[in-house]
Amino acid sequence: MFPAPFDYHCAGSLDEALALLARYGGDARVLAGGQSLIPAMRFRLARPAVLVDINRLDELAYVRETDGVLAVGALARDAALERMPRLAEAYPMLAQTSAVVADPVVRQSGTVVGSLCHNDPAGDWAVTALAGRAQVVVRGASGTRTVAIDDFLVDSFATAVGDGEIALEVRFPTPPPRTWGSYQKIERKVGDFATASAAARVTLAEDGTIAGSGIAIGAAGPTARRVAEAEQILHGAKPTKEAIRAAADAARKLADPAADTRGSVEFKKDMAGVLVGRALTAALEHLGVEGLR
Amino acid sequence: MSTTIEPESEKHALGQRMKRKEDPRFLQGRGRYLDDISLPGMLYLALVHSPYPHAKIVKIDKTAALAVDGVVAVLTGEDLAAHGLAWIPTFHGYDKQMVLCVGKALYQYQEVAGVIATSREAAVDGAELVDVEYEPLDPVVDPFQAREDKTILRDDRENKTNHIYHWEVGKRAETDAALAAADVHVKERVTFQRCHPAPLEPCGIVADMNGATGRLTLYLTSQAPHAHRTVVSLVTGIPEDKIHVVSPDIGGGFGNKVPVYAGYVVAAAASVVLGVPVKWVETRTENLTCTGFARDYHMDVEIGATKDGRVTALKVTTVADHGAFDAAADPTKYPAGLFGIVTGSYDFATAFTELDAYFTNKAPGGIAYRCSFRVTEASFAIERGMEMLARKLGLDPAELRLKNFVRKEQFPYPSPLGFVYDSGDYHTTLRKALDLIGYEELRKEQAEKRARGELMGIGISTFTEAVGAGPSKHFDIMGIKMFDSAEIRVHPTGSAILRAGTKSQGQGHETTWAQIAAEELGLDPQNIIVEEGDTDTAPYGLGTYASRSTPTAGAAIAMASRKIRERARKIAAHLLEAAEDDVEWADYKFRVKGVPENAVTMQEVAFAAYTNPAPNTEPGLEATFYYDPPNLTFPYGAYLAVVDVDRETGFVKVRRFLAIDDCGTVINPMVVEGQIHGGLTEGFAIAFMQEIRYDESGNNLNTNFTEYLVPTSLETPHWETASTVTPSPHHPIGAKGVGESPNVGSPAAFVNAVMDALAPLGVTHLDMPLTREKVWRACREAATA
Amino acid sequence: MKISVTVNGKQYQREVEPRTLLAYFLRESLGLTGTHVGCDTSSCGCCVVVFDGDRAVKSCTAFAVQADGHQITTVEGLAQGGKLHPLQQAFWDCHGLQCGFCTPGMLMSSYALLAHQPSPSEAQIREALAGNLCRCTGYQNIVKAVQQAAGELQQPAPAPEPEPVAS
Amino acid sequence: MNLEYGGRERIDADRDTVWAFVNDPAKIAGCMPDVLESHVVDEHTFDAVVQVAVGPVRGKFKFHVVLVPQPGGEHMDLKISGGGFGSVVDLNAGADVSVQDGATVLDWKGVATMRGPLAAVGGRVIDAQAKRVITTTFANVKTQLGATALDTA
Repeated sequence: MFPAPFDYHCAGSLDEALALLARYGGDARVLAGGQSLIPAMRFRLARPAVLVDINRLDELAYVRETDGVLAVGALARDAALERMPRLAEAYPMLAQTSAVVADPVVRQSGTVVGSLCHNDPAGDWAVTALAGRAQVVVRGASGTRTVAIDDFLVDSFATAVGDGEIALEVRFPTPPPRTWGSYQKIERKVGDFATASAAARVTLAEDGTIAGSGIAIGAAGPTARRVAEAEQILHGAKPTKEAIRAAADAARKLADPAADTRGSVEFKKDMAGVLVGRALTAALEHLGVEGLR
Repeated sequence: MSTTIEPESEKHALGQRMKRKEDPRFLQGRGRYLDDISLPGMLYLALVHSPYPHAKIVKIDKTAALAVDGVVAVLTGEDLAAHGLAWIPTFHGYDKQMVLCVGKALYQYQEVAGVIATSREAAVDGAELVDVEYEPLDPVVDPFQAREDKTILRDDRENKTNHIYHWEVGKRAETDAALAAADVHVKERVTFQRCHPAPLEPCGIVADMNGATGRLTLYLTSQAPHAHRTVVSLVTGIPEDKIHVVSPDIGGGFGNKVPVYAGYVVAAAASVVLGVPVKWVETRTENLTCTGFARDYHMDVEIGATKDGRVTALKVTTVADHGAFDAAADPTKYPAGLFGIVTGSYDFATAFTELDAYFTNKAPGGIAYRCSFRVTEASFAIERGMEMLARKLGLDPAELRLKNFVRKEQFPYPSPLGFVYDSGDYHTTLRKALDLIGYEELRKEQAEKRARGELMGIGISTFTEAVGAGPSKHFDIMGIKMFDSAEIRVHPTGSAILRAGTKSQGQGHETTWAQIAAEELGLDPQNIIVEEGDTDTAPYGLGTYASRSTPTAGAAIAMASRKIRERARKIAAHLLEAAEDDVEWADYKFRVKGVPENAVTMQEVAFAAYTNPAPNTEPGLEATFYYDPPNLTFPYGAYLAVVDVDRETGFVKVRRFLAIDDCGTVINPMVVEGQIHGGLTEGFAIAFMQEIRYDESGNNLNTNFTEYLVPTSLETPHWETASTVTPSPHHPIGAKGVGESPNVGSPAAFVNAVMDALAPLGVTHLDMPLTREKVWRACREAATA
Repeated sequence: MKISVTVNGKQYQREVEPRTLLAYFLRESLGLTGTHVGCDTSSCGCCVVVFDGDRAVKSCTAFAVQADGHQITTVEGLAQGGKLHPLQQAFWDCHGLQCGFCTPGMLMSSYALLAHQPSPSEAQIREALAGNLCRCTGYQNIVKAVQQAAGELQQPAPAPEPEPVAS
Repeated sequence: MNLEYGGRERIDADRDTVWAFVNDPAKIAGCMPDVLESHVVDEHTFDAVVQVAVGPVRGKFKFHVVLVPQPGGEHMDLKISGGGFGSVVDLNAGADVSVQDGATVLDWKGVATMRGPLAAVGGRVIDAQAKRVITTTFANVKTQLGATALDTA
């Protein structure tokens, strides 16, 4: 299939990109990795009148760690994280996510920020971003704002990024000491969207109780969801089989997936629980907790 | 006796792991596939498809489409009717099918109109704007519902019923009696889901009507170029000499490129009407929604046995879903293909099988997807049945099979359903498989795991195929007998050109065909060029599918070579100044009997054939042979799968898979292994993920590669292979064909393994594909039960 | 609009429509038909080419205009000086291809992998090739071939005499 | 693919007003979100062109809407058939108007059937959109009636 005609503008600077978006408003789409947009255009489901290509803005192709956050620029490809030395030690949840998004070739073009902006209900990055308490930096004509990921994910395929705006970077707080995380995904095969997915991050206190956690599930509603109840259950609790089971059940309860070719509502709800349980177990075992199986 | 062929001398071409001669061009992007062909002034065709599975076509408005810049023409069913091309006969000629919808759409995505334009993009722009008004009708998507005839789908047919045909073979009364008398009895409905070959290269055509010569050249993704030319001639009335079909390099066929599709006909008609070349290359969605699907058999399998585990009778009753037209690709006299192979490798005293086929509002097809006609369905049915019987008897499934195999001294073995199996040694092959995989240890490990509540399974499939259609007294397609052919010309310097009626789609004929001829002629296979696929130059043959190439054309090549050898013997006698009877062919030379040093090579003979021919002999050195096989060949194998099941998520991990194949004489072990790896991977895909599913309102749910799941290098297991060699007694070199065995034999091995894993939960059968959810549900229901 | 792109070391300037997909630009404007198209959903990987020496891109999921100013390597650019690239040689030696349709994409994805990971494990190769579908080989011989090629490329000395390139 | 939706609105207006409102094609048309153009065909029918915009999917959908009031003035059916993107959506909704503890209650549910590329490729995208269109329509019925009710109070 072949896309419908459109006007193409390759932005030479961020200001130029913003000006173009301001000019064309809702008729324009930003072209970054294009791995969701271009197939949609080939089927003529997406038919933007204007594409604003930001692939020349090398200044946005960064992944850098500064004052307590890992900042991922709008043009950083999934593969850039995947290949980043020591990411697995410093940001395990991100490293595990970066290895299972789409397929390895798509990851060499697809971007982390682009995935968040596309906000497919079954996408991967939104789940990890929720569990990791990420923030998204959005810039428009009216200036720059920083949006908590929970507010960024508005509805399926809808985010806080307005017409004329660009999401510039996503910021993942550096995990505190005695913290580990895990991303778990069930997919029918490599390249598929998640049938179910879960991200969990736990921090242990000196006394071995759980000081804090971030837990989220994907393919479980219009957007990825934070399992706040599970986070509360774990707060201050001893890391036990029982605590994990309770957190997993909270995820089962919260999950509100749509049935599709990937599975029934019943199956997906149960998988949300199973995966939250597995993510927590993996994280806690890495932190040296035993007797969880 | 099972032996492995070892090369006897460096000259020995047969049995060598010779690297493929076709590869250098593929490796450098120099292959020439259909879409690589571009002709001056060529136009592009895009098709318009019905979103409805069943609807009246009220009207089609071309205006907006014709107004699109670059659009040259818009064709509808009515336009084709004017040229007598609204309908074409189906594969075996028992039914006809619409090219473009005439009055009605009978399945979702059926072709409604064709837009011809100066670019691919413009053609799609135009197709978007063809305004079709539909009046939706209730769809019938379930063959069991179609059977009730509440809605008649094909009012164009004389018989106002959705029933297409009834077919049966065997002894009904005797079988029913034996089943009733059996100590032990199993019965289960086993469904082989609708799936699709989905070769990576889509189907396509470049049709080029040359006004000056009046000749229509069709570059076509065709597994059977000669058959296609004859069909086009019969349908259009264009004399066969005025039609030239060229099948270029093909990016995988697997049966998908055997039938004739709407796009071909519309492009050809457009080229004839417009007098310029027209190209159509289908989209992946068109490939999956419109072109030949496979399987969709619902089989009730019934086996009777004595309490000590001897099988006594087999009955299989099948409902077949053929979709909107009866376009199943089967030989004329075999509406259900070779389904009679359903008694498999086992010595049943009596058997009976019957089948009824129905129309539904689904895409037409029923092609031989990487298998001989309907042999995959049959093998799956019997191998699942034997597994269930073993469970019921409390017997080890390997033991049950060893108890019931046809014994090697019984060959040639007449099966109760009418085949005569050529050769086999089933016991040796299965025992070798059990040893190689360490069956005993695996069963021990399984027992320990079960004690711990873990789910591990071992699955066996010991299938027998019937391939190589086939003997002309039984096999034809639209009347054309299913022989095949070869033509060999040895050049003066001892190199040669070999042409065959088959058409490689990745099987490596350019290499293996050269190996056969080289072996027979004592020439260097590197100096034998192989050509296929051009109807102007290739001898007539019915093409490559159903594992028929080696049994038919492979045999023809050996026979043509031997014809040449006989001619060459005369020349050799002349050169050796010996009587012809004193000249023997040994160690790839002509020698004077008793005086081995007195010899000439084929090269020397070839040179003489052109420069110094024997008196009163025809100069030159070439031969043609049309081979009509005396029987089918019956390749077989013993496959073992080992799986672990995660009961929490339903995930099945295929830990090991061992395939032992016996395809008779092996031409090129490297190519054979490659074929087996590929076939096993497709079997794996069908067992666990591949399905063309329609929802209750007739929507196709698997219309592209995001939903029709092809396993990647990560999901695909590591394959272990080995072989036994039991040559075919009636094939000139003893070869049987192998390309499809792994796809025929493996699905049952995978499913049997998973069912074995779930046995402690009391699960006896699940239909493919074995998705996580299906397995998860089975585990959970067992837990709550 | 006008673009300037370097493909296999050769510079081209062409006028293209923005909606022209890179795969069709390579195949039809430049006549480099080794890059194939097997799907519409960025799934099959038959169209993979390499951007700027180390980035594998599905050229059916990129617009030709995006290639402006980039260095593109296609399967036609692998063989050098009449000799097959070690990857091509290894695919041939190991029977890593059958119908040949997925082969260019497989080669280019492998090429990008080795640029980042000169001596990958079998697991790493299977992961890196999971964006390319093959219906013929079951991947096993492809994985073997990539391992062999990685070994060859690690050799300081030139690889053993490769087969001459057939034209 | 089939998608099921449903909802319930409590409306600050008397039953007859609500019944009259939901029987008026012009008024219902006015409640549909993102309507680019609409025209009433007869007292039970209207056509509307709706702007679809979910994520990357943007385009126009043509809808043909038929209101089928059932005798008794308590139940009505809506038959919505539409198309766009070479795909088809048929939506059959039913609404019950009843009085429960003083307020008028509008209970509705609908089933959307989707065919063509949208169902195949855009299913998850369009599911959200279809849900939004129908939910917003009935929500607007409530707000508009609520508003008029207040005005006339």
